[in-house]
Amino acid sequence: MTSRTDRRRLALPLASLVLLSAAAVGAPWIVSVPPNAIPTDGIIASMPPSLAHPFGTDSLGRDVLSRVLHGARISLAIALLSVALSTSLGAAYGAFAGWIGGRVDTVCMRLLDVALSVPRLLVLLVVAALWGALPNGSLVLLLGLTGWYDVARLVRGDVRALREREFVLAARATGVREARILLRHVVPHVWPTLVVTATLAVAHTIALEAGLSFLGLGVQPPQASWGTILADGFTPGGARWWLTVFPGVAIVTVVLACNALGDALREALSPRQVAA
Amino acid sequence: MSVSSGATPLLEVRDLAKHYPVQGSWWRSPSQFIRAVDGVSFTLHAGETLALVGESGCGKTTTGRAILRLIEPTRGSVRFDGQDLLALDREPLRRLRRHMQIVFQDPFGSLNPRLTIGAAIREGLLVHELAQGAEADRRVAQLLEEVGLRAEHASRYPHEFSGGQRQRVGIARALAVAPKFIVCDEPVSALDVSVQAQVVNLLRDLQRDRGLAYLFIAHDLAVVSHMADRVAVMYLGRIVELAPRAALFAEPRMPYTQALLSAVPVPKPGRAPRRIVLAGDPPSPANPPSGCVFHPRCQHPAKDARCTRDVPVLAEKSPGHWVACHHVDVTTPLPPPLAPA
Amino acid sequence: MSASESGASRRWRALRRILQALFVVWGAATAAFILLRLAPGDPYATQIDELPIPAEARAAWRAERALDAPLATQYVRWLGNVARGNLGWSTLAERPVADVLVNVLPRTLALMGIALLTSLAGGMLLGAWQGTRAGSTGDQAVSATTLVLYSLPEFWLAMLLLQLFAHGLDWLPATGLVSADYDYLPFRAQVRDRLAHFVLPWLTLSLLGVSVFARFQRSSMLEAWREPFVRTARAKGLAERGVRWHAWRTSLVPVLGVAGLVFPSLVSGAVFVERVFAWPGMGYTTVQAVGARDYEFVTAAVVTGSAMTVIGSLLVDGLLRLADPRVRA
Amino acid sequence: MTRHLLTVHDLRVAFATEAGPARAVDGVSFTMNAGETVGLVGESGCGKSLTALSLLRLVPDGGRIAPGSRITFEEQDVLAMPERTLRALRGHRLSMIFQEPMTALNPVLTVGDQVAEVVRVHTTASAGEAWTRAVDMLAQVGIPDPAARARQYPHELSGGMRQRVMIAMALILEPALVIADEPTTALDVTIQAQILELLRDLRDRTGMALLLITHDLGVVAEMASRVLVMYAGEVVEEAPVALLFDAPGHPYTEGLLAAVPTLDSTRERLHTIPGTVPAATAWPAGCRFRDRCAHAWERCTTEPPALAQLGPAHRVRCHLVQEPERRRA
Repeated sequence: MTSRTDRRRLALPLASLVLLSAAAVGAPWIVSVPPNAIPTDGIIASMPPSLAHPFGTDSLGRDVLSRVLHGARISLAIALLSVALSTSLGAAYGAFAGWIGGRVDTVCMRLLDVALSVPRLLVLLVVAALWGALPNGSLVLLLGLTGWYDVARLVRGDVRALREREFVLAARATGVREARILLRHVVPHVWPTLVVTATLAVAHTIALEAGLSFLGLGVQPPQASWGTILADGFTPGGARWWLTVFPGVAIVTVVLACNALGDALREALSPRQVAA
Repeated sequence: MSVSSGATPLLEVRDLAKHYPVQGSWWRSPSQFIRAVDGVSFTLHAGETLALVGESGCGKTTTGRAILRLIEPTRGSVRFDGQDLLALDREPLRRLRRHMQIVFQDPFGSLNPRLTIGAAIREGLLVHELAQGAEADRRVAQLLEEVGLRAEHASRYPHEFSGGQRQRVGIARALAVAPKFIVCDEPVSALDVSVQAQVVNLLRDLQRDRGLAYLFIAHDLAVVSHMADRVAVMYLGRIVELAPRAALFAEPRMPYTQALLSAVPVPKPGRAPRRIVLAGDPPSPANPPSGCVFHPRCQHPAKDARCTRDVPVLAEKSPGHWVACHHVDVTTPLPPPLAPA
Repeated sequence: MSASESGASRRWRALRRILQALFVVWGAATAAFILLRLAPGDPYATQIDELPIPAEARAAWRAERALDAPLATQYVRWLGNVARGNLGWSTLAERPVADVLVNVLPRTLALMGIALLTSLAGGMLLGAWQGTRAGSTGDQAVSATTLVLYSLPEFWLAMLLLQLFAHGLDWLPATGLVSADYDYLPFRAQVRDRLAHFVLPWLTLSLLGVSVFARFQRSSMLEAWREPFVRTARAKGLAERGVRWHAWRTSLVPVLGVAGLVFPSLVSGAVFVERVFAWPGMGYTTVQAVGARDYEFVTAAVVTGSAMTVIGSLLVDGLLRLADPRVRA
Repeated sequence: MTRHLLTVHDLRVAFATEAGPARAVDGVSFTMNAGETVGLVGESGCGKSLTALSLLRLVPDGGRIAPGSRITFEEQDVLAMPERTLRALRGHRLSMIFQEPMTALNPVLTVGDQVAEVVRVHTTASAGEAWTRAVDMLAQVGIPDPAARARQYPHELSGGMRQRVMIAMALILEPALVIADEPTTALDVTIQAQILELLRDLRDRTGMALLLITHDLGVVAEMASRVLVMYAGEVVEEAPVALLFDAPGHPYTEGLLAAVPTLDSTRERLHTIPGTVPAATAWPAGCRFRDRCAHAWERCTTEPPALAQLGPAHRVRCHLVQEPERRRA
């Protein structure tokens, strides 16, 4: 089903994601220093990379490599869970509106217009302002609840188009029950959209969560996350490049890999490849 | 097949209509309708083929789908095998579907690209609990062979087949539930001539062997002349002429039918008929002309104010030959001489 | 088909579009109100409850703001205030929210507007160039670059540019709207100073925007390039330039469609970028307000942000109408 | 010796596919005289459209015209001429009408602009003059109220009107040769009748030569004076139209004619040609029709037949020409 070039384009991003996830999962075994350990004998200050601390230390003397790896666990977990939530929500909403059609669909879409017009970051800022520091669980919930609009729109479009396809009519004419038509003839054609948008959404959510944490509104210190490390390194003076570069590169690697993977999946799963 | 036999017809369509709203929105009821189908009536007997012909947009496809309730009709009645289809609830309708099937025009769109053709054909058997497991496999193999494919094709996907083969799969899918009646919606229009002939012959053979009734929707009059027992000509959502095949092709009465028949290019050089070339395009079904829908393009010499005012009813002008025209009794030779003003 | 009829239906369509936009803004405002009331406790608690004043004074304060009225009454009142432009009191600035907005909003609008124009222009040129030579080395290099740019978080790109151009090369000022000595500068130097401070925020947003539009323009051009009318253009004897123009003109339609959807991300981009460069626009002020628990300002920011998005997509709709005769009435 | 308007000699076009090279057009040769109407018939995939596109060097991406192919039009070598000369030819001396007027016209430009564009590319006419000529031409192809219609977009016209626009575009500079690729396939039969009448009328008025590509034998019978039948990338028969229909020489032509349903036939069953067209990547050795042919014998599997003279103007690619006794009843 996938050609050789497709597979090649999938391989690199997939490999980097697998590698990074492995590093995240294996963090406690890869680095011996705990992420929040403040040196008892050393210097409580931010130091550039050295043999002992390959990524340097932050302003409290904590090991940046350890914090980046442990931060990966949190960043990835939050992104994956919230995307799982938003994708399911969006798919359900979109499929419902698209399959029912008519006025229900129109009302659903108007509501979606409203939701889409409120910049997501502003909603997150309001919630942060009102509720203050959010535990990670609530952060997942919040990111999930504000991230499903695009999926809903795309799935609804797909489902509406599929509803008119002749093989769906043929199934209905045969006397197949609606639930079975949805499951067997519609869902398999929506999958590629879901997989692609979910992959791209992971990229977006990683960046968004890092941004929120950077603003001090996401993952709360002392917990390590890529955004909080970046915030620590961000001073008006502008020194301490290691606090900007290492977590930043980690974020960009994941986001880039997800985006590249999404692009490659879109090509590989496009109906042209299946039908022709 | 006798046209006016006294037996109860298998299918009886009365005043069927489908109007689509235009310019509607969710707080305002639509003010204008596209009259895709606007009062269509006919009957179809078991084992008979009625062809529904007309040009694109005349409502023939909508008629076919509305009869099967793949599109909900706006009004009218459809009696199938003694039951009123439009009054049926979802579940009884679903169960009844095994007796009436459809074959689509587009052999690419009518098969789910992600299902093997075996699975597509089995689906009908499974949902109507006609066969399961090995028995279903056997039936699928049998059906594939009946439509001229091979049993081992069952495990292949639609894209592995040519257009003609896919159309055979579509026919096998429809046959799986052993229906009495099939709507053939332009089943050969997308096919090349040599393949088209194969599928036309297949449909005829199946009708003979299984006693099927066809509603054969087509725009190609030549194909229709090979398939149909009776022919209904549609224009702008209405049947304007309905007659036994021979009568319709030999002696078309309605001016539109005459023009339609004369427009078909004949593959015999130097023997082209004297052609009636209609002016302009068919009007929009959102805004059909008053009176006879054909009057703006009509070439009939006796065309008069009545044509623009009164809707002509489809009336039986000679046994079995129904025409919707005010002036059909004024016999006109083909083509009509244009009277000097 | 008559001209007057289509004119009337066109006007009706435009009116309907504007009504829809109003509905959307109303929806956003309602959502903001609900969020504000959903918050744990009384959002005004910190403002008033910790003040060493008598309980009656507190009650009077609340009554004055109708905070003791039923929720529905509060909602109607609040909506009325919003409609009249009374967006509340900013505790951070100690001024009406509307006053603060009048100051900071134009800056952000200018930043977003100019960045959007550069993004569109740059992205369209780049993408159109790529679309006609898909698969070439040049196309692959540009695609790789735009993919990387597209994957950079706004704040991180801003930090890199800050580090490079301000701290490293010292070409441009690092932060703020103007330099400290702005008031003492001659007029031309003032203009130059303002522009110098504008460059980095603009550059950050534009680089990201170019990558977004280049990617869409490329695929849209690629699609148009395969359309039969491109072959017709060649068959007419057009030179490649003319053929490319045909394809580009058609490829604009989907790209403009996308432009209508980027406003929310443009808003969040502005928030991050203003924060990094401490450039006191709407975004920077909102972040400050969040830190200071300035509820009414943050709520107003949501309503304003939504209104900006809605107005932006209305404008894009207008452009789309110009570009695509098929969506015209 | 008369000078031909068009000479095609040993035209070969191949596509690279995953299954190897597809020899879609494989050694096509024919000539056309000024003012002549030639029909090129065959079923889908036989290479007839590709042959037509090759005449204008418009072979789609991935396809290549093989060296050794020669196309001479008005005594110029089309395949060897520089782009500039070729462009001057396209749409001016040699033009094309495409099948699907909806996609072959640019959806975002007015039809008047698209017709006028031809004039502006090939002549020194001003924009105003070109527009006037375009409107005039639209009137000539039977478009009512052409001045108003010229300002409309393709989607506002019916299929028949769109095809008239295509014809206006192709004929406005009175080319010596017009290639019409399935010009009526997308149209209803009554509209087809209008378009065929228009083409006949314009041909008689301007004296242009017409290469009519179609799968509809009825259309060929009505329009052409000479017919080329293609099968599997080759011309298998060439004959004056009356002769072809009365006494087809190739079993494929014979089968095709028998398979066409007609209005007056009373046959129960249609004649069919068994099997399907082989894939262009794997043409059978010997005669490409042999697997579907009722007359085939050993020679047909080993030796590819040449296009042999059967009568004065009748050429057939079949071994039966030499061994007519092999023909089965």
